[in-house]
Amino acid sequence: MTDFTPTEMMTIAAARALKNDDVCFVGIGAPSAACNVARLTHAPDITLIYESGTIGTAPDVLPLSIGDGELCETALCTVSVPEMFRYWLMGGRISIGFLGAAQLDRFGNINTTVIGDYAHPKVRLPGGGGAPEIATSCGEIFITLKQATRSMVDKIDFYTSFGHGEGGDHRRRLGITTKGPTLLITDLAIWRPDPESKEFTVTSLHRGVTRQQVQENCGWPVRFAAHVEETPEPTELELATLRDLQARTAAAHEGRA
Amino acid sequence: MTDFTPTEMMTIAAARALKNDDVCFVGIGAPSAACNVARLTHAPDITLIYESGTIGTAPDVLPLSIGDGELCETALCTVSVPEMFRYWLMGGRISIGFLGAAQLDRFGNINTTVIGDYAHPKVRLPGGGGAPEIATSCGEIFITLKQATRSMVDKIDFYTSFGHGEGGDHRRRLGITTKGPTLLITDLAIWRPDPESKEFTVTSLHRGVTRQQVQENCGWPVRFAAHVEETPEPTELELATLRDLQARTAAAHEGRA
Amino acid sequence: MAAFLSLHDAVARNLHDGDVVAFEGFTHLIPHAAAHEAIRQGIKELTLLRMTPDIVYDQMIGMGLARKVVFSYAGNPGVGLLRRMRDAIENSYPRAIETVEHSHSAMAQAYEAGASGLPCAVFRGYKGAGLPKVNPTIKTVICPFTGEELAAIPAHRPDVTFIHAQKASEKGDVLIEGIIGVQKEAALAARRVVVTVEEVVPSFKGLHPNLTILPHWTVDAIAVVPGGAHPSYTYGYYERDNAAYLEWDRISADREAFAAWMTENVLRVGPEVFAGRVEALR
Amino acid sequence: MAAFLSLHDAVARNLHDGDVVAFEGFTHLIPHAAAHEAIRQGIKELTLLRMTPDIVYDQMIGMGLARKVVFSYAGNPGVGLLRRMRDAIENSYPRAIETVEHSHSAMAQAYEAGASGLPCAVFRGYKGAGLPKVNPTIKTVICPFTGEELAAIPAHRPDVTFIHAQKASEKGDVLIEGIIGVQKEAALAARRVVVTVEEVVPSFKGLHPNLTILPHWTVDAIAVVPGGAHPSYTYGYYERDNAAYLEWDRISADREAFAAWMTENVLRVGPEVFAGRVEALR
Repeated sequence: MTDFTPTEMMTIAAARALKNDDVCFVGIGAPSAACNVARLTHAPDITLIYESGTIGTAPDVLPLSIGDGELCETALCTVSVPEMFRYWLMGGRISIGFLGAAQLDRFGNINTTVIGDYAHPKVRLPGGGGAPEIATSCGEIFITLKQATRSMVDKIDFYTSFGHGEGGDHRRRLGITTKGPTLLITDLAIWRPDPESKEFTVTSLHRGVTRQQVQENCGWPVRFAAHVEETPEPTELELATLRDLQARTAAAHEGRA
Repeated sequence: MTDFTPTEMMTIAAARALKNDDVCFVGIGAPSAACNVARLTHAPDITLIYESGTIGTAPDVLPLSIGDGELCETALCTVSVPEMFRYWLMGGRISIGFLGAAQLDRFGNINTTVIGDYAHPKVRLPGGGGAPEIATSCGEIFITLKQATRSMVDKIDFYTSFGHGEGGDHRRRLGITTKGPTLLITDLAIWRPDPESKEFTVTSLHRGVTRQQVQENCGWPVRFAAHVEETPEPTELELATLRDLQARTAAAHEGRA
Repeated sequence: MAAFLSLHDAVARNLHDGDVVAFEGFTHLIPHAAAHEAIRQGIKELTLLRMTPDIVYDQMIGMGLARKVVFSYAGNPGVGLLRRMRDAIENSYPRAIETVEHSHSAMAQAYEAGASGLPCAVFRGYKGAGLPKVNPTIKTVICPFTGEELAAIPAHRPDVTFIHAQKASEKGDVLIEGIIGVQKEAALAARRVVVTVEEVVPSFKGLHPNLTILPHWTVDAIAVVPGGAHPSYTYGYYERDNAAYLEWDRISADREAFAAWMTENVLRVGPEVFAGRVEALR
Repeated sequence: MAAFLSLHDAVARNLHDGDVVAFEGFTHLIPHAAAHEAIRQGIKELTLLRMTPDIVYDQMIGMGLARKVVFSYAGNPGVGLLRRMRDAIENSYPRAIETVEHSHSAMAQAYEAGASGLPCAVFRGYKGAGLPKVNPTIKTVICPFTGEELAAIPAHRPDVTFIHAQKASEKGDVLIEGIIGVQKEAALAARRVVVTVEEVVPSFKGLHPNLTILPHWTVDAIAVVPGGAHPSYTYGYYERDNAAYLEWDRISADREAFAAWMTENVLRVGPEVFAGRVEALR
């Protein structure tokens, strides 16, 4: 088995979590790579939707933006953005929403808005885009993130999107009927929320990763499941598919188109 | 000048009221004939919209329904019915709305819903369709009606669509910002609302029609303008255009397509 | 996921006594074949949603399938009244029906709200109109910014929506073209969706990207029924049978003539007859 | 009615100091040429509406045209941050700007409500999110049927909306294809509409009936600017210049580099340069 990077492991582990009949609201970056690896391996019929309005898209190259031309050219159809958010997201048609994070807390609450105070931010980040409603309208939420104490924090500076809030039944108390974050995949481990507290708990470590590494790269005291598994290594097919995809993508984006 | 029927006069007088830059929400029957005669004579650029979603349609034959295929085939574009009512009607894009009536009162309030009590009607009529919002969303409303004491009544049995209510500034008091009924064209005369009371007042009699005839075929005491004109007769072109249109239409609808 | 079924099975598996059901199609693409199948199967106590009940509901009401009708224009478009529906409302024949009446704008927006997963539609409407006085489901909300009173009605959420469309792909995606009406919204608002189509094509590759398509995962059952919209029409396939609409005025005017017509043209036949009915209209 | 004008005149006649303006296009069809013309004309004190401010507003903000920005995602799509906008927010350079921040869903629905002539958009959103705490224009209404608390925000009603489209007909009708975004809504919500197009064709006869078209009577001015979306793209004409988006990250990182780039590539040139910029992308 050839070697692989932690980021490749993260992307492939995320791809594995997707099912053939999922309808997936895809973000840019790792989510986009994971969704397309899934489509090119075990989930050929997965429906990928980008918030630009492209439904059932199958890009040969990963888009740089969520609105690249190839998304439309390969989609079953392309709808207006108001329709995308009204009929498809708010309408409850999406089974899986993928989110990344600048800051994440143990309950899956995400900040991509500001570092520091909102009115006088230390760093003004891009903001939520579709995330506030993706987080509450999709059947469940998968989060991918490279671990760092800077990004996995005890308290996020801004609630860009709501995960499990303070944990427990906080979603239900707000009248939110969807599951919220059910999976966190980092470059080191796979995490799932505790059934009761909803705090993310490590359920699987990637090959060669120690509990100490996970803790050193997380800003809160990490909880580990009673039985922690080892994440199966990427297969030849998974790795080849991801690397081919990324090679095609790099070639396409660096040259002028 | 060849002779003409009162209904032909009514349709042609209605056609004359339409301008080349009007955007007209068209109903079936006399309004549809009038709008298309206008388009085929003095208003070639008029935009005709049917509530089926066809925008800028130019049928060669009058549709039997508001959704006949030719409306779509000759339209600039065809939108969904929710879009038609949201962006185009509610959005205030329509300058003229054409309405017919089963019952009409002197203030342009219309009933096409029931004769008798709503819960236990003597006659259950089709109802409003688009009329309730056409009457309040279009810039102004034109009404065409064949006069009869049965249809031009002192009090309508049901307010299917709102005209000037009890008259005066009743529309403004309800927060309605559009003009409402500004023209009533019957087979006998042309009526316009009094500037103050908003009661329909005869401003022009069709050729050979007497004031007595107008009164005998109206269920309320008719008011006549200080100066009542005679409606100019249909021109050769107007009459020929209308009759050709109706001949083509009859041929198309009687045979199976 | 879309299953390709016979019309009999598509209806039997998805439409049940007491359901709230929409057979939509705005003049164009009215799913008559599916309605006839429902009549043959004798489904009862239905709540029928449809902007224009049209001949399709005149027949279902006349055959006693409906307990309630939610509508906005109960006419035979361009012809006149719906005589079976009138008979039910005016004389409770063959049974009394409850009616909930809206405007077209309200009905269209109630489907749109249903498709959007919202509990209600909020819009500017009904000002000065009589319907709010006789329809208790018409309420108001106040705009928190301008203080304007806006109309609000419950979103439509049918148990099942039936539509007719031009094409399905082999995967079960559905294409609707021409006067698209409220079908996309009526389908996305429903718990179950049944579509009759003129034909099945291998795929929709190469079509314009912005057409009206229902992905296969939004559709429950597809039945191929050429001519299945007759006497309504299918843009690109056959024209509206306007003569049949005119003729319906006569048939529906008499209870016995209606019963005889339904027996001969609905109860004693199957969906295969529709192809023949549109032959002269292609 | 649509007037065919030079881009200079289309902007000069329709965009004024202090206007609320939307330059829309969701990644696709971003009207860069029109924005550059506004920069050359030195229009001031603008309130800029746009879901994704993107490079187009990074440039306008960096050149000091904006007093306020209403937005939902202030990133360089797929690349990173908008450094000129950040500099304005974090350091008030070149001037302080007011920001009003929404979610994509809210922004899209605010345009949709504006196109529908409504005072506000009502939707299910912002549950548990932080934005309602920092954006006082996010309020709530209660569904009169279920009691659910729904989000409400004011409808967008720009003084003027700028969009780029593939084609205009000689009458001035405008066709938008591919990723259509919110352009139809942004245009119909606005008091004035200015469209740059790749080309003018005699008419739209023979097109599919259900395409996204703005009739000529909804458009105020049309300017023909081939390549006018660059570095965004025009479906069917040229591809997105992803390299330029990557390069912008470097240019915009430095105030002097930005100023020099704008002088050379915007202030000292005219709309005719856009055709050349997309040559290699066709």
